[in-house]
Amino acid sequence: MNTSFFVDVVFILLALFAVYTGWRVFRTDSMVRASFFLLLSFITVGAIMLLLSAMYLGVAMFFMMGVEMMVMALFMVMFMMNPAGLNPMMMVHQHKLSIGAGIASFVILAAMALLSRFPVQPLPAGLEPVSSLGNELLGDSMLIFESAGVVLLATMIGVVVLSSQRGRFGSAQEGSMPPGLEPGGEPAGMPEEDSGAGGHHHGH
Amino acid sequence: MTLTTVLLLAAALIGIGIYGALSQQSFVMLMMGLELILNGVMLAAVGFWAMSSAGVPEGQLLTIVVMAVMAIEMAMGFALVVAVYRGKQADVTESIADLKG
Amino acid sequence: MILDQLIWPLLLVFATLGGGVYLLAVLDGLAARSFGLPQAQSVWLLPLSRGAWLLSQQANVTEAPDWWGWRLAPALYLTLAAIGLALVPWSRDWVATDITTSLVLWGSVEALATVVIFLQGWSANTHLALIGAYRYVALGLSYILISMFVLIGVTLPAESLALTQVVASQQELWNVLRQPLGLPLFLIVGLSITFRGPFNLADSTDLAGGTSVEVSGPQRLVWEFARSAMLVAFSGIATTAFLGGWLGPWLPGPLWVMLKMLAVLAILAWLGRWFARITPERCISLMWLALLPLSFIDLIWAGVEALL
Amino acid sequence: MELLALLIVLLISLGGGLLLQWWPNRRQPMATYPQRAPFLGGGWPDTHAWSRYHLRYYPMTLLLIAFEMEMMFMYPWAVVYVEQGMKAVMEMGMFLAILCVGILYGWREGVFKWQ
Amino acid sequence: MAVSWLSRLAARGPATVFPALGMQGEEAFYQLALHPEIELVDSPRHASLLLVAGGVPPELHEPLRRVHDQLPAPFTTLWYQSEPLLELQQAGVVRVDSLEALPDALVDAHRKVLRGELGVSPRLLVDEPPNPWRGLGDDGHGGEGMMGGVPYGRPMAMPPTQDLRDGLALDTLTFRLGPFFPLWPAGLEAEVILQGDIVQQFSVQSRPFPRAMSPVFFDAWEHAMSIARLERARVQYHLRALFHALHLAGLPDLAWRALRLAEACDRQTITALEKGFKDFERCLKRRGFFALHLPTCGTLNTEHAEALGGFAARAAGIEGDARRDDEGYRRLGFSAISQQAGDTQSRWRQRLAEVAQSLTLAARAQQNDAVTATTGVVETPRGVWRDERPGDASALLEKLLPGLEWGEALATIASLDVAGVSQWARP
Repeated sequence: MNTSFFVDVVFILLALFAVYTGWRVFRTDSMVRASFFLLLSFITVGAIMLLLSAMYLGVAMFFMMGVEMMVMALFMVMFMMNPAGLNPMMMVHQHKLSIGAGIASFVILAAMALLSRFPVQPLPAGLEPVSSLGNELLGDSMLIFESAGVVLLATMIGVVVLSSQRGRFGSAQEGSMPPGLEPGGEPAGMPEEDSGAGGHHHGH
Repeated sequence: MTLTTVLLLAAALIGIGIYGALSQQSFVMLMMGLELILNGVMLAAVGFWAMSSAGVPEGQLLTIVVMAVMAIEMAMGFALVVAVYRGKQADVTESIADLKG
Repeated sequence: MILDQLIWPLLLVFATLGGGVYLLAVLDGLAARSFGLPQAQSVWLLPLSRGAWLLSQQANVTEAPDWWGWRLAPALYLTLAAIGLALVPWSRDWVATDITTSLVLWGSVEALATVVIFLQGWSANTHLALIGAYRYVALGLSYILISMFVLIGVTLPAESLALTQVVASQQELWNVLRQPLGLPLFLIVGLSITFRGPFNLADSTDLAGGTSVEVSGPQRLVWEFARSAMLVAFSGIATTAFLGGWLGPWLPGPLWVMLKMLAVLAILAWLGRWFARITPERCISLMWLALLPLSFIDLIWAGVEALL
Repeated sequence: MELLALLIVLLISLGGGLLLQWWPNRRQPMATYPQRAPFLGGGWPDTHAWSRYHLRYYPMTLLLIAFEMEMMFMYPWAVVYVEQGMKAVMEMGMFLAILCVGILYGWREGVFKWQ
Repeated sequence: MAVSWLSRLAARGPATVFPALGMQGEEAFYQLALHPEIELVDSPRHASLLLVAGGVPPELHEPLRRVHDQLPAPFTTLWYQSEPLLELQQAGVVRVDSLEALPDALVDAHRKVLRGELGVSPRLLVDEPPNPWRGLGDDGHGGEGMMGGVPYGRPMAMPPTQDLRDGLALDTLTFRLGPFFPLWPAGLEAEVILQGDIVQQFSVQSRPFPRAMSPVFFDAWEHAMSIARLERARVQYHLRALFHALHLAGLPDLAWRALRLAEACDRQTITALEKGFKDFERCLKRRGFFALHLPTCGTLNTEHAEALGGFAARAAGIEGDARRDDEGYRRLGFSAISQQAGDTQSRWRQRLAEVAQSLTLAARAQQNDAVTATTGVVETPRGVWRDERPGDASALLEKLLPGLEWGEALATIASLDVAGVSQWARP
């Protein structure tokens, strides 16, 4: 009885924190903070998953989101004007509509959660979440597993094609020439063969 | 901690996510909204798995798939941002000129 | 029961955290002496006087820092280190946090450490600190894959993600011999996560201290302490994953763990002083093009070995 | 119980870290503006350091996200590896093949360089 | 009392010194770097003492005040062969003029500062933000709109109009670095524009202080001089330069060894020096100074290499060496060595090779007491001194550094000697 009360208290605190951080994401000026608020929201949800005894998924949430939000913050810094929110700003459109849509969807989903009756089938006692997941991945859901691998490979190639400058602005070798001293000027300070970039990726 | 409370939390996260995804002008912030929606979806999936399905492995699988979708969405989204920025030197879904006018 | 499951392991965790950091500082001083650097006073006193000095110094702030990040980053780094150390099993029964996925949780600690170190440099809002922060992220996002592959190699024979099982699976032969590539690769991860020696991209000398260039006083003390604590935690995980954890004759389990941790720390202190700092670009190339393929080989080796 | 221990560790170390930073300095006045200025060896900056910073390794980070996702599948796989035997070995082959292709392709495109 | 106990413990540690080097201050710097009880730090935030070593010209007083004010309390300032700032002269300044007394004075000052026995340096600059911001702008924090105004006292970085390597135009960071930046030549002040961590523009604002050479070179210019002594001085010069590069590389113990060898140049036997240097060089290579740390960029083109002369030119394949024309050297079998690449790595290879060569020459010269034959020309470590001493070459950094990553740029600066040769010899 004590344990379950304790779990409830922790759950409520975590839930409030998850909602608060999730809400702060769109209310903070600093884009980097926004990504880290989102990370906090993910981490608390991961902690709730741990409470729900999804040991692997909860922890996986930490490391997946740690990396993803780090990358998110990097891209925020790269591409958002005023990334640190030194000046407050609100970059929103159709604001009222969005608030309405958000509240409406919450109400509908909450009503569904409150009104419908779900079967109560707790986890069986001896269940090992990780190995059951592993067996599923190598058993019935092999196809999902395989296709996920292929899709991820496609993603890798896709991101490289889209994000590296090769093809659009000449080869990577050319791209790593130093910038000119003036717009369109000659690359500065380096001889023709660009020894600045050559030989860096080997020689270990 | 019951299934209902977990689902309520998931609903709240999805609601905030929908608000963010609809209201934000910047593409990167829009993606944050999407991520928050998926966050709620994952939580709901785990909630069902833990409390209402006697631990069928598909519940966990669903969560992982959602996570994969999220990762792919992010990677491709950022790659697109880079590509678009190269072309236009701006990342905002509506152009900056519209904002001033 | 609560004594065995909670009190003793927790006491051990915090005692190791404090003692380990002090011993690491001493080991580092000894390493410096073995490299010929003169030490003004005894290496045993130096860490203490340094700590006392930092405690009595004024803590600096920058013009417009990210206040939350500025205050929280050192403490969060320390927290991550403590969580990492809490995962280490001291003996079959004494484990502070014996969850079934403790190995993955350590992976998360590594991932979040990158975030926290970035935050430390970012929050200062000064030039040199920012460069250090961004540089470190390049490293932090690279070493994490190597660490994961190496640790997955360890789980194969254990058939579990729990560190206790990993130790149990080394009853016959320690993983350091069974998977010879594993420990060397993992040690590199250890140097990276605490940005020591060749991988000191965050607080490097060419940035006049990088992410901690503007930090002084107690805040710097916490940061340095956390940095050492993270290495102590790392040595605990390395001991568990590769050196058979509590296994060993004659002595009680916790003592074995500590001795092995000390050995790992000594190696790391020495390694950190041996190599010159690598340039960031070479670092990424090294990680992705040399060490990552090596960790693939380690995994294949572990897989073949586990099935035989 | 395990999670309780984790929570205790988290709270104590976070609290301890913050306390250690706050306590010795609680009576210190705020540093002066010249002291707070960025250290540039006597030089001074024109602007805040926060800006749209040109990261030179951004394609690598995107590659990493895809890699990371593969790892997500690998942990459950590793647990049942011995149990599943040959099937799991095949899987490992596929994984590593995909990752190798990813690395090779990225290397060919210069992803690991300072763009 | 607990606090006094703490400060007494703190006072037992090494003295942490931030050196602000003025003209001819480097002699003190090298002495202190060898002292076990003194720790030279790179950031004033990590120091309890500010050491102003050497004369600071009046136009650099303002930067000096800035550095002075950046040390966290408690701290104090020591002036070595330097005139204290006027406003500090009342505040019980510590002046030290003899090199022998300097280390002890520093250690003593450190202890006293931590025990609270010494007056703490006052702040020199007015406590006000770079631009007033309180209560201004849209939200009372100085900012206007999205990017405008001076939030918290400074404007925001603005997008550049130029670049770029990879088709992305992101913000540039403009700042002035130096003249007391400890990781490059003392006195050098430059306006740096960074894009990411790549140097986009580098313009020298004030030149590095001229460096004092060993009196041996001055003597050799005037009259015949023992070659052995000349070569020993050359070795010492290069080893001292190596100290900075090894410090940058994160190899403090090797840097210390380099300096020890440099100090031993005057007194140790040549054979001992040769052996010590051979060990040292092997260590250098084994520990990744070349393979891990030194970049293969910062290549000098022929024009710059010729202008700079000396080892830098020889590293770029230009075989100019005044020693070839000297009868005394010719008898010792001297022939100039050179490298081809002309980049940072090859410059250090060249310098190490020249050190080894100098030691061999010195050994041979010692046996038959060889002296230089020509006067009016001397090959200093910095280049040929014919009619005038090698002058300042810091302007070439403006051409050399753009396009380099930050660490590469600093390693490149450390591999060059851009400071001119002072008209005064080292004491």
